[in-house]
Parts: sequence; structure tokens; C-alpha cells
Amino acid sequence: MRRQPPQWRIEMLLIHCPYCDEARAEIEFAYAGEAHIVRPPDPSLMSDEEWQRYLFIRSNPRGRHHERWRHIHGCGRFFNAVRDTATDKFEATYKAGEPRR
Amino acid sequence: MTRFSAFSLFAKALGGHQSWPEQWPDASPKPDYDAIIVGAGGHGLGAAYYLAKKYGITKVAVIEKGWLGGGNTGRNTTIIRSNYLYDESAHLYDHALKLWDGLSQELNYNTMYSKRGVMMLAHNVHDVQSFKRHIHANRLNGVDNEWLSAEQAKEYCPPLSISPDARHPVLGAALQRRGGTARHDTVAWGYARAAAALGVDIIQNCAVTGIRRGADGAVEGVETTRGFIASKRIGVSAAGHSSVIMQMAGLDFPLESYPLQALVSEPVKPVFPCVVMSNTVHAYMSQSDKGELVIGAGTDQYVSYSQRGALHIVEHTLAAICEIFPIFRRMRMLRTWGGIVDVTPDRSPILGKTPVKGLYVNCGWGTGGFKATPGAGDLLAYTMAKDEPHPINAPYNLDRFRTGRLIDEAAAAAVAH
Amino acid sequence: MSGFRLDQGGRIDRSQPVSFSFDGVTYQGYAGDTLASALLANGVMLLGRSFKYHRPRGLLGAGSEEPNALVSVTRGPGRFTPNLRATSVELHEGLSATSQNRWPSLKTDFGAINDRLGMFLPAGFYNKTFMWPRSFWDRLYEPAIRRMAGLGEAPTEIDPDHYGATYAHCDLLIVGAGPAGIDAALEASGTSKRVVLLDEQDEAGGGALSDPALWKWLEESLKDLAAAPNITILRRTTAFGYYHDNFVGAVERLTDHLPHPADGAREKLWRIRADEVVLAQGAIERPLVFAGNDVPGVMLASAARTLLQRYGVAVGRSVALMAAHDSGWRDIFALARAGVGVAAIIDLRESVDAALLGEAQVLGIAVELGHSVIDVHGRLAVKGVTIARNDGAGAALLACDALLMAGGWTPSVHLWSHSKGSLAWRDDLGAYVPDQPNEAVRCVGACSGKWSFGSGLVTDSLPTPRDQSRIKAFVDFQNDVTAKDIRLAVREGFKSIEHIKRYTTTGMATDQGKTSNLNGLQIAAQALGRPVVDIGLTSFRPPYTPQSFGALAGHAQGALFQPTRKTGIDSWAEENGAVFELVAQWRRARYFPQGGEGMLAAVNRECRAVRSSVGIFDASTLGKIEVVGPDAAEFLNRMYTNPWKALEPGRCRYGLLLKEDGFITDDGVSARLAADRFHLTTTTGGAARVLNTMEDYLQTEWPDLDVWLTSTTEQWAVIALQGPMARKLLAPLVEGIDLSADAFPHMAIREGTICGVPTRLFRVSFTGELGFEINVPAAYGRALWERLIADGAAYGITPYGTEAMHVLRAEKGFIIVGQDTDGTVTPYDAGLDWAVGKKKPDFVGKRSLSRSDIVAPGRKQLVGLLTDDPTVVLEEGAQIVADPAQAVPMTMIGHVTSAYWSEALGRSIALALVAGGQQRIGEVLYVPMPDRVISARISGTVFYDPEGARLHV
Amino acid sequence: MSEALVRTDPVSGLDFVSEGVRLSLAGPMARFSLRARQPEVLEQLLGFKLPRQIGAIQAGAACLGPDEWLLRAPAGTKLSLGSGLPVAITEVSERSVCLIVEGPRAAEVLAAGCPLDLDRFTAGRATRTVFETVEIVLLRTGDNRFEVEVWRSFAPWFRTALETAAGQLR
Repeated sequence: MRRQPPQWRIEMLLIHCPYCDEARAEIEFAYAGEAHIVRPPDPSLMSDEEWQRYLFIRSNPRGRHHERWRHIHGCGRFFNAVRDTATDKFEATYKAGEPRR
Repeated sequence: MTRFSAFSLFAKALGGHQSWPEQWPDASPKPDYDAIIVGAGGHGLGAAYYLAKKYGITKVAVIEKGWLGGGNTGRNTTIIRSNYLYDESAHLYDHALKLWDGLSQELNYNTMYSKRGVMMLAHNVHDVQSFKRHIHANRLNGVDNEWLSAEQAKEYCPPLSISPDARHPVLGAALQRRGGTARHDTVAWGYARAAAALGVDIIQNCAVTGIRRGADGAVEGVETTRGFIASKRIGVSAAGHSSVIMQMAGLDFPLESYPLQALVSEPVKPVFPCVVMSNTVHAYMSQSDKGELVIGAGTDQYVSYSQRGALHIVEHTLAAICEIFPIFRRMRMLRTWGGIVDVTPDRSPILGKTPVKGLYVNCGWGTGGFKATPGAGDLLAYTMAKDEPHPINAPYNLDRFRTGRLIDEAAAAAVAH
Repeated sequence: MSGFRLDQGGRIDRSQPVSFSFDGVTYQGYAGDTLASALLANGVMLLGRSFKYHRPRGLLGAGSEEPNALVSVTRGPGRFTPNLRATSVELHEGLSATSQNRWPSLKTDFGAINDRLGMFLPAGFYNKTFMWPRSFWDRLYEPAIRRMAGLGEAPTEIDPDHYGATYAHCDLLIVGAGPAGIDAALEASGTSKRVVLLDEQDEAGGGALSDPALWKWLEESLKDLAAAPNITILRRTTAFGYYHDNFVGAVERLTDHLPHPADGAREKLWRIRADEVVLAQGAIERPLVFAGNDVPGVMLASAARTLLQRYGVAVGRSVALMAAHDSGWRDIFALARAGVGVAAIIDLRESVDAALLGEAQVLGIAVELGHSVIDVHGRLAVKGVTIARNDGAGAALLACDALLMAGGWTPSVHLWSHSKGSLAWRDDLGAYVPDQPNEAVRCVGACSGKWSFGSGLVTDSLPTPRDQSRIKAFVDFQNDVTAKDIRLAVREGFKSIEHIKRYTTTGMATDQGKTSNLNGLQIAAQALGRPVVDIGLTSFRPPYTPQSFGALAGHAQGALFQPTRKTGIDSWAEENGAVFELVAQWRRARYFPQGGEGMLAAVNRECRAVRSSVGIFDASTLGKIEVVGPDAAEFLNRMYTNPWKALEPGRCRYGLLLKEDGFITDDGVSARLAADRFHLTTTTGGAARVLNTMEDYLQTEWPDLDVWLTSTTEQWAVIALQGPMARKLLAPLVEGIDLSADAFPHMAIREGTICGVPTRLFRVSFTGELGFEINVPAAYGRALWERLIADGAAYGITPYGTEAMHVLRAEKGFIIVGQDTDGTVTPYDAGLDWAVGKKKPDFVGKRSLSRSDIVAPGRKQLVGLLTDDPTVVLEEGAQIVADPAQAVPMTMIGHVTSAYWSEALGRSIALALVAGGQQRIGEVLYVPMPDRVISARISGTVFYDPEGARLHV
Repeated sequence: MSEALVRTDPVSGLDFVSEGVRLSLAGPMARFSLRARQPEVLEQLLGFKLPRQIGAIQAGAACLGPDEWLLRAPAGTKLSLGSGLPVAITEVSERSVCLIVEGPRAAEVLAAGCPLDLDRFTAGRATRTVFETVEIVLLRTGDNRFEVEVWRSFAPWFRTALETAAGQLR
């Protein structure tokens, strides 16, 4: 399920926006859930089980996590990031459509 | 087990408290068990206790990678209530609430369950409609929950500001008088001591590294940092780390883990007699028996296992607290901390069997796990003992995400229009 | 009386006497004093009572680590602050402080009965008792325990102060302006780096302030720093937390040190992002653990020296030292040189540096090596100590009126640990020191374990011939945790330091264990017979010292708490007596009472006006999105349930949005302005959410589409003109639009001008009447509204609010997303099958609509509900049952989502979600209320003008 | 036709002056959101060049994103809407108001709630950002001069926040 931006955002992490090419405060960004989960081109061909996987199953790793953020109060773009969920450190951010890092 | 009482306390005092025994032995793993519980939080220890007490399965190990009660059991804001909307939820949480009542005596360990009432504030017309819906449903389900006017709410909790000029004025409140708080650590310790007395092994500092499955797919035991431990029945009750454990059995789960923040003030003399929650401004508060104001905030926006406190959440939570309780602006924050909560798509738990034979799960409690502790333990024990869910936890199966029969309390509270 | 002011010395300003009061008694101090130093100068040694045993306590330290001397300070009405450390309260004229946690007075405290009963109240005693008889818990034990809670009283009045906040950015942030911090700043002065140097005290200098030999250096260094344009020094500023990516939170205290009332913000929150952080937080001296180590007058040796050198205060006339570390010798030598009487130096060690011995001899101080204090005499003040050789022999009484403790040093690694830097154990220091950083940070000076204090012995508790299980040797002074409590915890099986901490509460007081953690660790390790590193270290958690809620909330207070969004017409509503409701971030007029009307009368009147003539409604809060580009129709077709490609320019369509899980999330009427341009509307609360979701699909799933979204919610003021007279009122004002029914049918949009300003005029209706929604540029909304009110007077135009709007739409069976749906309702459940494009291969949420439980029979469906008694209006949220006679828990088959008195129908109406409802039309169901059961019949959802005749005129 | 409608602003038009900073409300202007994958298409249509770097301002147009510009032009300016082209031009003249923050302490006032490092946000730059929880478009039009675009309904809160921050400078 697509995530909605929360009611407030945070000013803790420093995030490099790959479009603005600048590190900006997290308060300008909205987290948007796990990355590289592609909406199937024809959902009607999917079984309930497959559809459930698309909708709900998430890798939720302790460690490297591919995720999407939106620079919602900046350039407005969604982009991808690799972050270590154990330390919250970003390994990379890259533009939407670029291959998984 | 030395029975705890004022008399034993007195007697031991005369001996300088030198002869108190260990409350639970620090067990080492045996080669095999009839049942293994992964995760020694309140839920897992409760499951072990009920397995031994109610279902006669005493050859049980509870495996904990750190120290017992060190996860969300020891990190939450200890709120207990059962005034949920849907039948499934009301039955689940009220089952727990009934077990809370009398738990101290059952465990011979004072869990300090205090029925001081949980009051949820309505700040707009939509809140009022939603709370009334809860109250009507609760009444017909036999769960206490009553509507208070703003003035009645203020009377019940004098620090509350009911100024109509507030940004989010209080229009009324829903009060569950049986709701309240308990001392979080003692719940884990009480279950641990009682379970150990029934023969349960509590194995701390033992991390599960794998789940071994046989040719037929059924579980055979767990690989741990202290070696392989065999069991045909494994119950996973690992809160924020459930995804990681389930993946060891090859199962992907509909879970995400988020940081949840809480904080306490410096202790002050009694000033706050109940629990107050406000979903609209995202804050909840009570006063501990030590005098600290215990304040919970929302979850962070991103998946994380870092348990690192976030300043923004603190800022917004305290702004909200000062808005509702402006007399506390000069109070001071003493300590903040974070827990990791595992959240399902419908924000209700998954409690039951899994597609892997012999593997049972209790996860996805999000921010609401503490209040369910005795109920979740009991139901996980039932499910493991009978290899089928109890009617109360049957709806909390994994299949609901496929079929669409979600139990979405938060959605039912809906968004403002 | 023990403490006194020396005739000279210190950094206080003796030319500026200051009078203040403590527990109602007035005293004199000097500018530059703290409350603690001034009280001690006046001979006041008893400053507080401990938490659990209510033991009398004096000063332990001289800074923010102080656990004992907690006071409440009043600065006038609403300005009461409990639990302040007397060592951190700066003295000012008129300061009024009181002691805490005692009744009736600090000297005579009935709560001290706990001390006498202490043997029955060991760590965790409450886990073991208060369980029988069971009924006593709720009524007696629990309330009694609660009454015992707390230190100071809570504030009871609203704080009139305000608080500020700011972001700040720097290249180098230095935390702590002691010698190490100042050196780091000097190093960076004159560079291009932006440097912020902050310190929690009123004066920069840290440890140098207690060392007159460094004062000249300090003065010159501070002059240099002040002259450096790239350096900002913040005093009275505590860095309380170290967050991700070198983000440090700090609070600056601005007015509490001034006589009140003082102008300006009381405190200011600094949110600092630094490229590099230097931590120079120093180290905190460690108490020693022995019987009676908490009697007022027993204190840290370094604190005594600080009181002497900074404040010119002697802690006693005959001062003894109990040392395990060289630094204490230096401290007591300073006292001796200043003329303070020294009783003796007792040192745990069998031998110490000859230089120390030599100096003691020069100063004529008696030295007892290989000895420990085994008891302290006196209750409210030290009267003497008993010492004994470490083997227990040779007990002797030593008269003194103060006892200093020198137990070694604990580097302040708090912020380092917040930043998740790793720690390494140093056996020689008996302490953890910073090891590997996790951020761009380094530690300098004493907090890195580097100091020139000499060396010492690391102890758990001092040797004693007495029964360890019978003596109270304190580890955590405020929480009254003794060495035997920690040993009891270990005995009972609590073996990790986190368990021990939680069981005994050691380190959990308001000082967060600054003076107790390491002693606790040593004692636990000794009891367990294991190395300290095996039992772990409790985590350091923000804040470093307690910080006010007000400062942390920053300026988000009062009018600045959260924005209340108002439309341009809101001011008119306010002037005309509207009652408002809050919807999402917006304030909306709910109804416009006239002449003392209640809500029902006003709403009835407003509804009558719309049905009979014309009503006017401010719909500006509706979300609006302009969707533009060659692929606009294709995009909407994928987002919404219904088809959009064939919609002709100039026409409108009701659109329904689902989440991917198939449940309704938003709706609205949208218009096609041109082949490649749509004007969407959303619900008021859904505007931002819908835009974000659409951007998400557009950017992530369908980046190939040439279409762009722009929020226009605030570009347009929207005035709904509804009722049979709407067209007549509107026609003379509009240019360029033919308003006739044929030229401008229902569900159409036209562009033109109204009163000379451009308009997008929708012919739409949420009331069932002939209606228009007039969009004009927002700056003109109020003027147009007033023109319509003026011109509409001839038709009895009536402003109506959201409540009448709800009634009118419910009469027509139009849903409100979020009220008649709740996030678990599909289009089929809501009876909106007609809005689902059956032929569309896909749209967001479509696949979920065919899941087994979504197509299963018995789902709750939206229906109408007519009470048998037409005068009874159901309560929204009331539950519906088929059999009202059943026992609790009842089987509930639905609930009322909307219920109103319908003035048009002269009866009540309701909408409800009922299991299998669409098959139950005509059935009678029951709504059990607390006092009665209401019967009602299921109906269709359209109550008024089901043919829609009134729309198409 | 009777007399023309008058404009209403959401905040006072009066200046607020405090030590080192002045707040004022800019007069009416035309504003357009310009969107295109290829800026050349827009440039051809509009007849002027657009800045290519996110954060740059040129000829009244601020580049806010890879395909987004905010054009601010004299009140009454009309643009061709480029119908049929792969562009989106939407008029948003009245969506926001512009508060001008100027004076030697202007940056300090904005730093009260804006997380940007304003020392590194030099004159001639523009960006969308936030002031506490409220979204703004910040344009630095001089070393000591900022123009802040804020949506109308947030303007009263924002103005109060700026005045409060200015009043708290010491």
C-alpha cells in the first residue's frame, strides 16, 4: 500500500536529494515505503495470493533497505534510497527509474 | 519458589534479605523441548507460563537474544484498555483485560495494575461521531466505555484544558474506567518467575540464527548462538524483530518495523489521576507510581531498527501535551527512549498458525501490544497446545490479507472529511 | 552551622549583595552565587530529602550532576518550577526557593518513617507485597503508593512565559567551554569555519573556573574568542541530545537568572546541524560508597574546591577527606591553603605519591593511609566519622564537620553515546571512554579520559568490618539505592545491568546516574564475580539534563501551535456570528444562528431557505487539483473508478478514488476544461493526500505519461449558490456564460466573468437543488460573497454552514467520505456500483474488489433508515441489531453513519451501514440505546426528490 | 454592472518593523506554475529562457524541480496555455501571497523555523522548503532580502511566526 505523508515530518536525518543534488533536512521529505515494488501491468491476471504479495508483503530487513522518499517540500520528486535500518545511515540515494543499487 | 508476601518480606528482612532465592534460574539450553518460544517479552513469557499452567506442557524453553523483558515490554507507556470498536478487537483486548484483573495474585507478583481509567479526547465533530460509535458498540459487547462532556472530562482529569479557544478544543471524551496502567517490567518478571517455577527454562543471551525445517517442511528446532535446540513446536513472539525471525523459516510477512518514541518527565507529586489519549494531536500521557509523567508519541515515518530517539517527535509531542495540559509547560523532560514496533497493513496483530507446520506466530501488535500481554500469551499457548486457534484469535490469521477481511480499527476511526 | 563565606576569594561580586529566600527564610548572597553556594555560605547544609527514605541531604556536587539539592523555584504566578538543582540555580535578587518532598518541614519530615522501615523496603519490595487481600489493592494500597510518589509539587497554573526556537548551522560545534573546549575553539579562530561554542554554565571556563591559576589564561582566551568573528559563544546553553547526522539539540536559558518579571522568551531551543562536533564535556567525580556517605556535609572533593574557588565558600571548619584518588588531595590542599581547617586525609590506598605526602606534611595535615571511613556521625549534618584500617582493625573516631569524597572520575560520554559512538573500558580509570565514532565527532579533554588529576584506585564499596547487609551505603543518592540493594538484585537473579537498574531504580533518578552508574556497575560486577564489561552498560538517553517541555515545544504554543487554515470568506462568517467546526486543518462555519437560535433551529431555517429559495455556502476548503497535459484523461482513467476519456470538455463527473486495497478513500466532482486540462475537486481533508498519491503513481508507476498536477485549492474561492432562485440571482452578475438550462445543463462547467473577475462556474449540486459553485480567484472571494448576499436579499438569501450541507446531502443520499465510509467500505458497499467503470481493464484498487471476502455475501452496505417514530433522530454511531432481546454480547449487524432531522420531509432520516443491507430493504431493525430500543425500517438512501426533478430545471 | 470587486488579503498590508528586520506584504502579482519535461518547449511557447539548474532564478522564473518552474510576473500577465503541447501551464496568482523579509537580521528570523543553511543559500537562489510545518517557497533576492511565497490560508500563521521570531531576537 502506498504510504501517505505523515502529519508532521522530522528534522533529524540529512538526506541527499538526487534531483536537487543537495543534502537537505529530513523535515522536507516524506518517506514513501519500500522501493522497487512495481505495480503489475495487469493486476487482473494475478491470483489473490500474488496480489496480496504486491499489496502487503514487505522485506522489512534489519540492514540494507531499499526505500522511496519524496522531496515533498523541495523539488517534489520521488526517489530511491538505500539505508541501513540498523543505523539509519544512508548508503545512497538515486533517481526514480535508475536500477536498484 | 519462595512465596512473596508481607510476611515473607518481614521474615527475610530480619535476615538482612540474605536468603531470597533467584526469581528465575538462568537456564542453559537442553537438547530438546516440547515447545520453544522465541522472545522473552511479556507475551512470550506469558505464553510459556500458560503452556505450563493451563495445558500441562512444561518442557518449554523461552529463548531471548538479550535479557528478558528488554524489548517493547520494558519500553512502552503501559496503557491498558479494551474499548475497541470491532467485535474481534473488543473480544481480544477484553480477554486480556480480564486476565490483568487478578494477575498479581495469580503470579504472586505485584504487576501494579491500576484501574485509573483511560480517557480518549474528542477534538472535533468527527471524533465525537467516532467515539460514540465505539461507545455504542462497546456497550453491546459488554465492554465498559462511557461518554463524558468536556466539563466531566476536566473533572476526571483536572490538568486538562477545555478552553474553547484551543487549537483543538476538547468537545468531550470516551472513558473506560477499567482501563489504566501496570508496571511494565514486573509483568515480564512475574511471568518469568511463575513460569520458571513450573519448569520452564528461560534462556537469555541466546539469539536465534535459524529455524530448521524437516523434509516435510515442518519445524524441527532452532539454530541459536548457543547451538541447535530441537522442538516440533515453535512460537515466535519477537515484536519488532518478527520479520527477521519469520524470514529464517522462509516466510515473508506483511510487517514493517517502525521506531516508536516515549518519554518521561521528572517525578512530581500526584497531579495526573488517569490516562489521557488524544489521537488528533498525537499524544498520550499518564503519571507513574513514581511520579513521572509518562508520555507516548507517534511512530517515526520510516522503517528502522535503530532504537534511536528522534528530536522532532519529542518537539511535536511536547507541543501537543502543552496544548492540552498548559500547566505542564515548565515540567521537564527527563528521559526519552525508542522501541521498535512491528506494524501490519491493518494495524491489528497476527496471532495463530503459519503456513509452516509447527511454527506459530504472535506479532504485528504495533503500538498496542502491552495491554494485550496476558491475553496474547494465553492465546498463543492455546494455539500451540491445540494446533488450532482459539475462537478469539481465529480472526487474526495471516489469510485475511489475501481475502480482504481486514480488522482495521484505525481505518474505522477514519479521516476527517 | 558548618559552611561559611571566606573573607576573600571566588568569582562572586562582593559589591553586589543579593537577598533571596529559602523555605521562607531570607538570606544574603552575592551576584555570581548559585543558590547552593549562597545557602552554604549561610551555613545551610540541609537542602533536600531523598526520594524513597526521605533522608536529609545536603550538597553532593557543585554542578548539573547534583542528585540531592533539588528545590522548587517560584517566579510569580504560573512560574513555579520543581526539581531544580540548587547548584544550577543562579542567584538573583528576590529569588524564592523551597525545599521538596518533606512534610511538614525539611528538618522534621514525617516521610522519614520510611528510613526507619528501610529494612522492610528493599529494592523491588512492592513486587512482593500489597497483593492481599485483593480488594485492598484498588482501594487502599495503590492510591497510597501513588500518594507517596514524586519529588517536588507539579505546577498548577498556566505558564505565562513563552519560548523560542531556531535552527543553526555551523562547521564546528564545540560542546563544553572548559579548557579543552576553549582550546578547540582557539584553534579554529581566524579560520573560515563557523564555530559555535556552547556551555551549560553562566560563565565559560568549566573546570578552569575552579582553578585561580588558570583565570588569567581564561580571561585572555575568552577575549580572543570574543574578538574572533567566526566564533559564537552560547552560555547557559545545554546540549541535551545528539541525533543523526550531527544534529544536536540544545536549550539556552534566557531569563531564569534575572530578577522577575523578565522580558523575552524564557528559553530557546537550538537545533544545530554541524559538519563536525567536538565534545569537551569534561568528567564527573565519583562518590565513594560507605555507610553514611549521604549525611549532609559529605560531598565530592571537587565540589568543595569549586565552592571555595568560585564562590569563596568553605564547606566546613574542620574538613576531612576520604580519598581513593589523587585529585582529592589537590582539592583539600586548596582548602587548607585558603585557611579552611582540615581534620585529616584518609586514603584507601596503602601508599600514595610522595609529593602528596610531602605537601600534606607542609600544610600540617594528618594522613591515614590504608584506611576507610566506616561510619558517619550526625543526622542533619556531619559531626564526625569513624575510620578503620582496611582490614577492619583500629577503628577510631575523627571529629570533623564535613567529609569530602574523592572516588575518581567518570568521563561524560553522554552525547558521544547518543551519537552511537562505541565505548572502551579502561581498567586504570574504572570507566568507559570514547572509542570509535559513529558521526563526525571527536572527544577532547577529560571526557576522552585525558586529565591531569593524577591517578587512583577503582573501588566498588569501601572495606568495612560491619555487616554489609545492614548498612546503608548509597550508590544512587536521589533514588536511595544502596550497595546492598544492588547485591540483593544480583542475588535474586537480576544479572544484566539493565535488569539491575530497573529492579533497584539505580541511575533512573533526575540526575540519570551521573554520579552513580559506575559505582553501581562495579558493585554489581563484584557481586556477580565477573568483569564489569560482561554485564553491559545501560544506554545513555537524551536529554543530558532535564529540559522544559516549553523549550522543547519551541514556539509551537498558543496561536503558533498549529496553523488554523481559514478561507477568505471566514472573516465574514465570523462577523456574522457563525459557529465554527474544525475539519482537518481548516475552520469551517457550521451554522449561522440568528437571534438566539440553537443549532437545530438554525439548521432547519438554513435548509428551508435552500429548498425554497436560495442558500449560499463557502465551499472554498474543497481540495482542487489542476491536471494538465496530453495524457490527462488517460491518467485520471487509471486513478478513478469511473471512465474519463469520453468526458467532453465543459462537462463534469463525479469521481471516486480507491486505495489499492479497494476501499474508498476520496471523492469529488471534477470538470474537463479542455482536452488536456481538468479541474479536480477532492474532500477538504483529503486534498494533500490525494495529490501526493496521484504524484506517487504518476512519478513511480507511469512516468511515461505527459501530465502534470498542480494544487489549486488556494487559488480559488468557491461559493456554492444552491436553491431554486440561484440562477435568477446569478444571471445579472455573470458575463459570457449562457445560464439557461439547455445551454448550461446540470454537471457542466463554463468559464466567463462574474462581477468583472474571471470565474470557473460549475453547475453542480450537493443539495439536490438547482445549484452553482462559483470559483473566483481567492482574493475576490469575500467581495463576491458580499455582493451575492446583498443582491440575494431580494430572494431571502441565507448563508448556510456545514451542518445544513450535511442534512441537505443526506436527504439526497449523497455520501460523505469519512462519515458514511470508514476506510473499510468498497464502492459496492456504498451503493456506488454506477461509479465503477465495469469495462475498464484496471484502475487503482480494482483488483482488490474481486478478493474473496470482498465479494462474499453479508458485507455491510449503505442503506437508508427510517425510524418508526418519525420524531426520533438516531444517534450517529449507534449500533443496529436484528434481535433487541438478545443477551450481551449482542450480534451487531451495522451502525448509523448519518442521522438528521429533515425539515423538508418533516421527519428524521438516517444512513446506515448494515450487513446485507441492500437485500433488507423494508425490514425492521433495532437500535438498542442505554435507555430504550428504537425500531427503524431499512429504506433506500434517497429520501428527497428521488427523480431529480429539482436538479434539471 | 455595479462597481468592481475589491481584493482581500489574508494578512495585514502594514509593515512590521523590529530591530534589524522589516516584514512587508508584496503587492499583487501574476504567478504561474510551469511544467515540462523539455524546457525548450516551454521556452519556445513563452519566448524567454528558463533556468536549468534547480534553485536558480532567471527572468522571474524560479526553477523548483527538474520539470517545474514558478514564474512570477506583473499582475495581469497572461500566458498562452500551450494547449496540445507536452507542457502544463497553470495560473496560481492568488494561491499564495508574498511576504518580504528584509534587513541585516532577516536570515536570523527565517532560521527560527527554516532548516536550510541560509549562509549557503545565496542571493539569486530559490527553493521550496518549510518553516516549521508550513510549506513555503523561499527566494533570496538580495544579501539581506528574502521573498517568501506562502499559501494564503497559512499566511496569518506564518506572519505571526515571523513577527514572534523577530521579537525574540536579542
